[in-house]
Amino acid sequence: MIRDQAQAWATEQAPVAAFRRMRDAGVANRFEPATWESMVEMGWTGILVPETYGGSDLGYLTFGVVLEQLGRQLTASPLYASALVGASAVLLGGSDAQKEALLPKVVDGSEILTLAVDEGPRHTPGTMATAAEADGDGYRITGRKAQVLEGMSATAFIVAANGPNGIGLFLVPADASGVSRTALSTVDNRGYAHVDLVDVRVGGDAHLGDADVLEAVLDRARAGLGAEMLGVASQAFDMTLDYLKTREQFGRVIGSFQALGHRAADLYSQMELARSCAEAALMAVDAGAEDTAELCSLSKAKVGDFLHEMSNQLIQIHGGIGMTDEFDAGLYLKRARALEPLWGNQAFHRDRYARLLGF
Amino acid sequence: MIRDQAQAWATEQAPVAAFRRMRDAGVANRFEPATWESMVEMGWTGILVPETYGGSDLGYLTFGVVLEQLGRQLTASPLYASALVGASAVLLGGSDAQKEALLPKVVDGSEILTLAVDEGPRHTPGTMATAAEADGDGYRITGRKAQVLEGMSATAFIVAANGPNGIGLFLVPADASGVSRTALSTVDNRGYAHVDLVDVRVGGDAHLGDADVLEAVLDRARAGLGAEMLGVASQAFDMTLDYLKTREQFGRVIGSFQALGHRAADLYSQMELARSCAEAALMAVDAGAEDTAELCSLSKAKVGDFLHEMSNQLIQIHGGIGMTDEFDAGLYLKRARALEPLWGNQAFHRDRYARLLGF
Amino acid sequence: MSDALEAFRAEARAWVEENFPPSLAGKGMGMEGELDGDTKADFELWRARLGEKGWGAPTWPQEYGGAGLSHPQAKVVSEEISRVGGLNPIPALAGMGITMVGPTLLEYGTDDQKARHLPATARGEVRWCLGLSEPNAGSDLASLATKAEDKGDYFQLNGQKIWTSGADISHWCGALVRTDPSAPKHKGISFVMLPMDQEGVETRPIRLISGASPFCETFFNDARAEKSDLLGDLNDGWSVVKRLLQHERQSQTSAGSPMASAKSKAIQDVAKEYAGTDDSGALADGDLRSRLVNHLMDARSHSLTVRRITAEAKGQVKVSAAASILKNSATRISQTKSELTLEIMGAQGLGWEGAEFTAEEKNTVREWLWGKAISIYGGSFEVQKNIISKNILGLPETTQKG
Amino acid sequence: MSDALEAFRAEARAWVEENFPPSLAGKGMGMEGELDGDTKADFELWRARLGEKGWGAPTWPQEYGGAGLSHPQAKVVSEEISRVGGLNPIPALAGMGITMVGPTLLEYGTDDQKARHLPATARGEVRWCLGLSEPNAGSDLASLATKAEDKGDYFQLNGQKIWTSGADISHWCGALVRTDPSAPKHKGISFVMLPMDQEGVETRPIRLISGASPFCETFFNDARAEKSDLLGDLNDGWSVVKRLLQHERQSQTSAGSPMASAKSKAIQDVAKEYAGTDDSGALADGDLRSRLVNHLMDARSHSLTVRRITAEAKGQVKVSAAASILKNSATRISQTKSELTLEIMGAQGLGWEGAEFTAEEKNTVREWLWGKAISIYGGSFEVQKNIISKNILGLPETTQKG
Repeated sequence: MIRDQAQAWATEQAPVAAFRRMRDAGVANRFEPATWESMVEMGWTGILVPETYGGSDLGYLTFGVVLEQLGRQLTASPLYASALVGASAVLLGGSDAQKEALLPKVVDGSEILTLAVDEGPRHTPGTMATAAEADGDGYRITGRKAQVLEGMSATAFIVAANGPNGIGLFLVPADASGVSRTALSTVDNRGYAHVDLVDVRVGGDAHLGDADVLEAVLDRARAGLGAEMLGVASQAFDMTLDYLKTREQFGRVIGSFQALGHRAADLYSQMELARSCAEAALMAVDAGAEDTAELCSLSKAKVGDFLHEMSNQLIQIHGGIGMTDEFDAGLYLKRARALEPLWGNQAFHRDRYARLLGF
Repeated sequence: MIRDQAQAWATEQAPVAAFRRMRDAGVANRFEPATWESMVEMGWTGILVPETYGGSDLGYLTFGVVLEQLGRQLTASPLYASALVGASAVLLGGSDAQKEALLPKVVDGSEILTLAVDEGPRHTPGTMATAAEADGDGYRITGRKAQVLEGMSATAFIVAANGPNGIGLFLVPADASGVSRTALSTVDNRGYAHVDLVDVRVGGDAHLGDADVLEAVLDRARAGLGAEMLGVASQAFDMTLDYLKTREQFGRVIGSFQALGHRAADLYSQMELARSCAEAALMAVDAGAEDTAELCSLSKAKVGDFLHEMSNQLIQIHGGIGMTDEFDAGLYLKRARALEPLWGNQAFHRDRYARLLGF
Repeated sequence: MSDALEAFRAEARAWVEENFPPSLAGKGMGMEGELDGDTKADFELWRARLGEKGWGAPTWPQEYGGAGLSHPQAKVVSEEISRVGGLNPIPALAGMGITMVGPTLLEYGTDDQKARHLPATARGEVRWCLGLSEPNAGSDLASLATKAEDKGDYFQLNGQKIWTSGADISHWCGALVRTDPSAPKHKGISFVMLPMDQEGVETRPIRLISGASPFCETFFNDARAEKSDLLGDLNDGWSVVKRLLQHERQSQTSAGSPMASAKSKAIQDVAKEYAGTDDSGALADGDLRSRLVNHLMDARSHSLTVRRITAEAKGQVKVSAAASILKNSATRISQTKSELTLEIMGAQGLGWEGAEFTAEEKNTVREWLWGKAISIYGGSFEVQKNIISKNILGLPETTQKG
Repeated sequence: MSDALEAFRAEARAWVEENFPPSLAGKGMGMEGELDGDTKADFELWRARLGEKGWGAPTWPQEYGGAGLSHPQAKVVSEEISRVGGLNPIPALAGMGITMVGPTLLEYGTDDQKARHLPATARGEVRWCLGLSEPNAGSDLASLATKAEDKGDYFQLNGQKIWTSGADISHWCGALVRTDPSAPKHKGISFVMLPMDQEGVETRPIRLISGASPFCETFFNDARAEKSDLLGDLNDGWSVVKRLLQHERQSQTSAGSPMASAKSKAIQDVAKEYAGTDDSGALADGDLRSRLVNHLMDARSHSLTVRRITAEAKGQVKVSAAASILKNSATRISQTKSELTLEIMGAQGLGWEGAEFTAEEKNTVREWLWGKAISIYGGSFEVQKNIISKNILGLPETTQKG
């Protein structure tokens, strides 16, 4: 089973200790090339890709299983940005020729895609300043995209811009003339970059669909991120439970204090409820269900709430040791908070859920 | 001190058992005339009224002390509606002649005033359908006022209506031609009525000020209600603490279970914080402070939150016995919820507080 | 959905369409008393047909009055009945019989006991109550004091039970009694069944804050329970009751309120009606909107969890450990829904009686008060958290069980 | 406000206007290291003037370096310094000296001890750290293992302390040590003071998740503490430390973050800047707005409570019981503020380094991480709740102290 494979690989080959080493070494792209190569070898880059393009077409629920295990170890790589988000855009918005050109390279890791939507600190996919003007048989794109995930290592950006038919997606090679990028140093040490586009010329075949495709891609991105966040939170829960069972104070393990036992029970309940949401969103995407949008917002919001609470409790229950950089708790807290605003925070998705339900 | 007097009188002369008897007997106006007479005798109807009009002019903080003690026993009477809310309207919006005519009667209890503002289930003092058209030297008022406190026993209504200068307040005798009222049976067994006004003619001296006066009266009403609600909640807290100290399970008093001890600590903290808000609002009114509006919204919201939580915990911690009508917990829960929407619930005041702070 | 299940659905649908009296469509629960002439006869007819079909307790074996259906099939049956606006009245008519006593009898009962008790229960003809709690014991069931003395053929019961649901209208009672006073607290307890219609049993309804009296105090004064109605082994009643309570928790995990009618309005629609919307169609009260959507998300995540756990437990007989989570979650959701509905209705949400309040408004108040009981009966929040902490998470037992 | 206090304010204002170097206006805390030439000299001048005036520890007696002011007067002093955009640097320079060690010394110290230690502390010339916690003890202070052996004139200390704030830059340390290993846990503990600049003391900074290292591990290897620096009675150190911690709680009840600069932007203005407003001027993110106003109400109710308790305690020396409430409340408010600010700043609220993030953004992240410590040092939430439950509410002690 892929879960066992992912779990074994992540804990043995890419554990949180590896992430810490990578952080302390200041690796530029914020991931180890060897880690990324292993993932490609194991075929994870092809989980969503149809067999005709060299993938295994196992679907989003399976991808979620892998992302959950990677989330548990904070494993850094462009897997999510490229093989889930990027591949989804090509699958949903690409022509056969585009799929033929891009997907095999996503699978073999030679192409790293990433989605570039937001332009400021908050997620506002409905409005943007970046413009893609018709220019001969292609487009000329100008704008600035903020906090682009794996923005430094990407070989191509899937840029959301105001095109001739309203908002659309456009494929922009990272080495196109007029593209520049600035690496960011963020609290969670993941790879982000601001990307500037000045009069970037792309061909007519760069167009990857319009606003409806963007929304569908975003929902897939949210469902996938929900799985990763569930992994981060589950590991935080396990670390906390373990601590409750082993740490002694006043001559007894602290998990025997009723207040802490009840808190653990609350967190466990939240975790089970969050897991149901995360899995339901992935399954809805796989099934093309009518309520996919609702469930993706539900997943991002409920897993987000749980991760927020769980990461704070991880620190709080561990006390002083949780505050030290030497211990891993801080890494989980930082990652937890960094994932919150990505593709809309809980408030964004509560608002969206209410709108989808008509109030 | 008036606190000791109020406490002694309420616990001995008008305890919650008296409220229960009154409820079970189905007293029409929802209070006992004898209770009301005692309050008049003790001078509580004159707490806000200047000495020239037969009162003691002790201010809102003092009135709050009395209301808190009455809240503790759920003592039913028109004291709050008439001597705090009604008197405030006359004091803030009345001419000398109006004060002369009304205030001595409020003090001696022969006049029972009440404020009639809302027209539907929710508090919306900024918009109303009731109209007061200029008619000769007076006004002609038509409209329906909902859930008017002590609406059946009131001798005069202070009606908010759209007058010639926008929203204004108008004094309408209960026996004026065109006034009719319908008693309501509510969960907390307090006196409420719907009041219908059809072409009610009042004189020019019925005008008691405009929108600014209404807002100021409402803030005084909220500050006073905050004190009463604090009393209801404080009594609920005391009942709960007492139960935690005496009820045994598994061979020990339940207050020794850490989870319940911590909950009591949380509730105590909320109570102390709520008390600060309630007292600050009353003191701000007395001092004519600039931030009176903010503090009155703060009081209604924070005391409201505490009372909501405390009344639920009262039931929850008492377990089965709390669910029986024979025990008093249900009476407190019902009163707690009934006071919530009056003059704006917590959501209303959070919104208002934000607007007052400019966001 | 499998083909076999789809075929079963077609059968079920045909049967329901043929047998459900249309006069009952859209009628909620608790209507029995309010039915008149023809409708009452239709109601009785519908009950009898369901009973005969074995659909009063569809998953029980056919020989004991059930239909031997799988859980997915039983779900299909209830969906098909809902589809025509109907309800299955038998679980309510049987009191604790279908949800708790029956399943426990199936596991612990002798063949004779099953044959004597189950079929009439499955037809909705016998209503059961349970005599578990006693005054001053609270959640601490095992500290019970009701004595059962061995009188040869029968036990003679003396003592008092409290919170016996529907005792005043029940035919039979399952009671936890002390059969060995000298044994430690959890030992020496037995579970007996006895008819309520006898001289030694007296019931007194307890009036609740909602105005209803669904519970009684029940007094045993030399009441008689036959030895042949001892369920499980003598002095092993604690095992029986633990299982019984598991069945109870299982039956309480659905987030709907017990009094919710078949087709109640969505809470967000009620909110729009009372609080209005802004130009974009969003609820005008933004603070309420946030809490409302949070509640709806909680409810959705709960029902997704029920579905997930059901799917994961496919074919397992044992109750999933996660059932303990669902109990607290269902309770919180149901209580939050009531509190939010009250808030939405504002001053109109406080109606007790009279024409000035709509039936929906008055119902909201009663449901709200009634719903406070959910977190009390069947184990408090705290007891459930202790169970999760100890049984699921494996945290050490504290000296504090409360 | 009384006339006398108003007169005092006029005096204070005049003094501040005359003595505060304008070059320091608007400079926040922690700036010391970043000051250059002239400003640094001005900073030193300001410190010296404040120290001379006794305003480093204004409520201490004049003979011990204070100014003998009342609490309301001291508040006026700090208001007047704020008014010109200034800060009083002495409490920070003294480490734990002004807030904790000094007040405790005033109560428990001998005249000689007060005379030797207090004046230099009040001038900001001596920085104090506290050696209380030890590894593996957590909140359970009394289980400490650091030994102090009686060597005639002095105690010889061996053991390890952890979470000693600023130990690497402090001049003196107040340490809790075990002087009688045979006595029960809470007995046999003493409180000694010792200079940090000696061979037997070694410190090792602990790097925190915020990147800062405000705490150390501190090792005593035959460290020396004079007998004349024993504070309180031998083996009665537990009383001393309880009082010390009360002073700590008292100093932590103000809801501001320790790193907040003198004039930070109101959080609602930050929110409007990042999240925008709708046509009515309300914050566009309604969900955030609700939580933000809730936070602001909590903060307001907290500061009103501080004011109320201060007023009620007028003239009382004893710390009010309600101080325990304020600790948790202040912590929660401060942490919520950080979390909300992060949320408001969205992806920009995650900046660690570099020009792509504003100083305010990066500062928010560090403050947020640093602020997680508030609920850990000086007693966790749980410990405070135990105190409230037992000492204030009079609930029986549990066997569970955690």
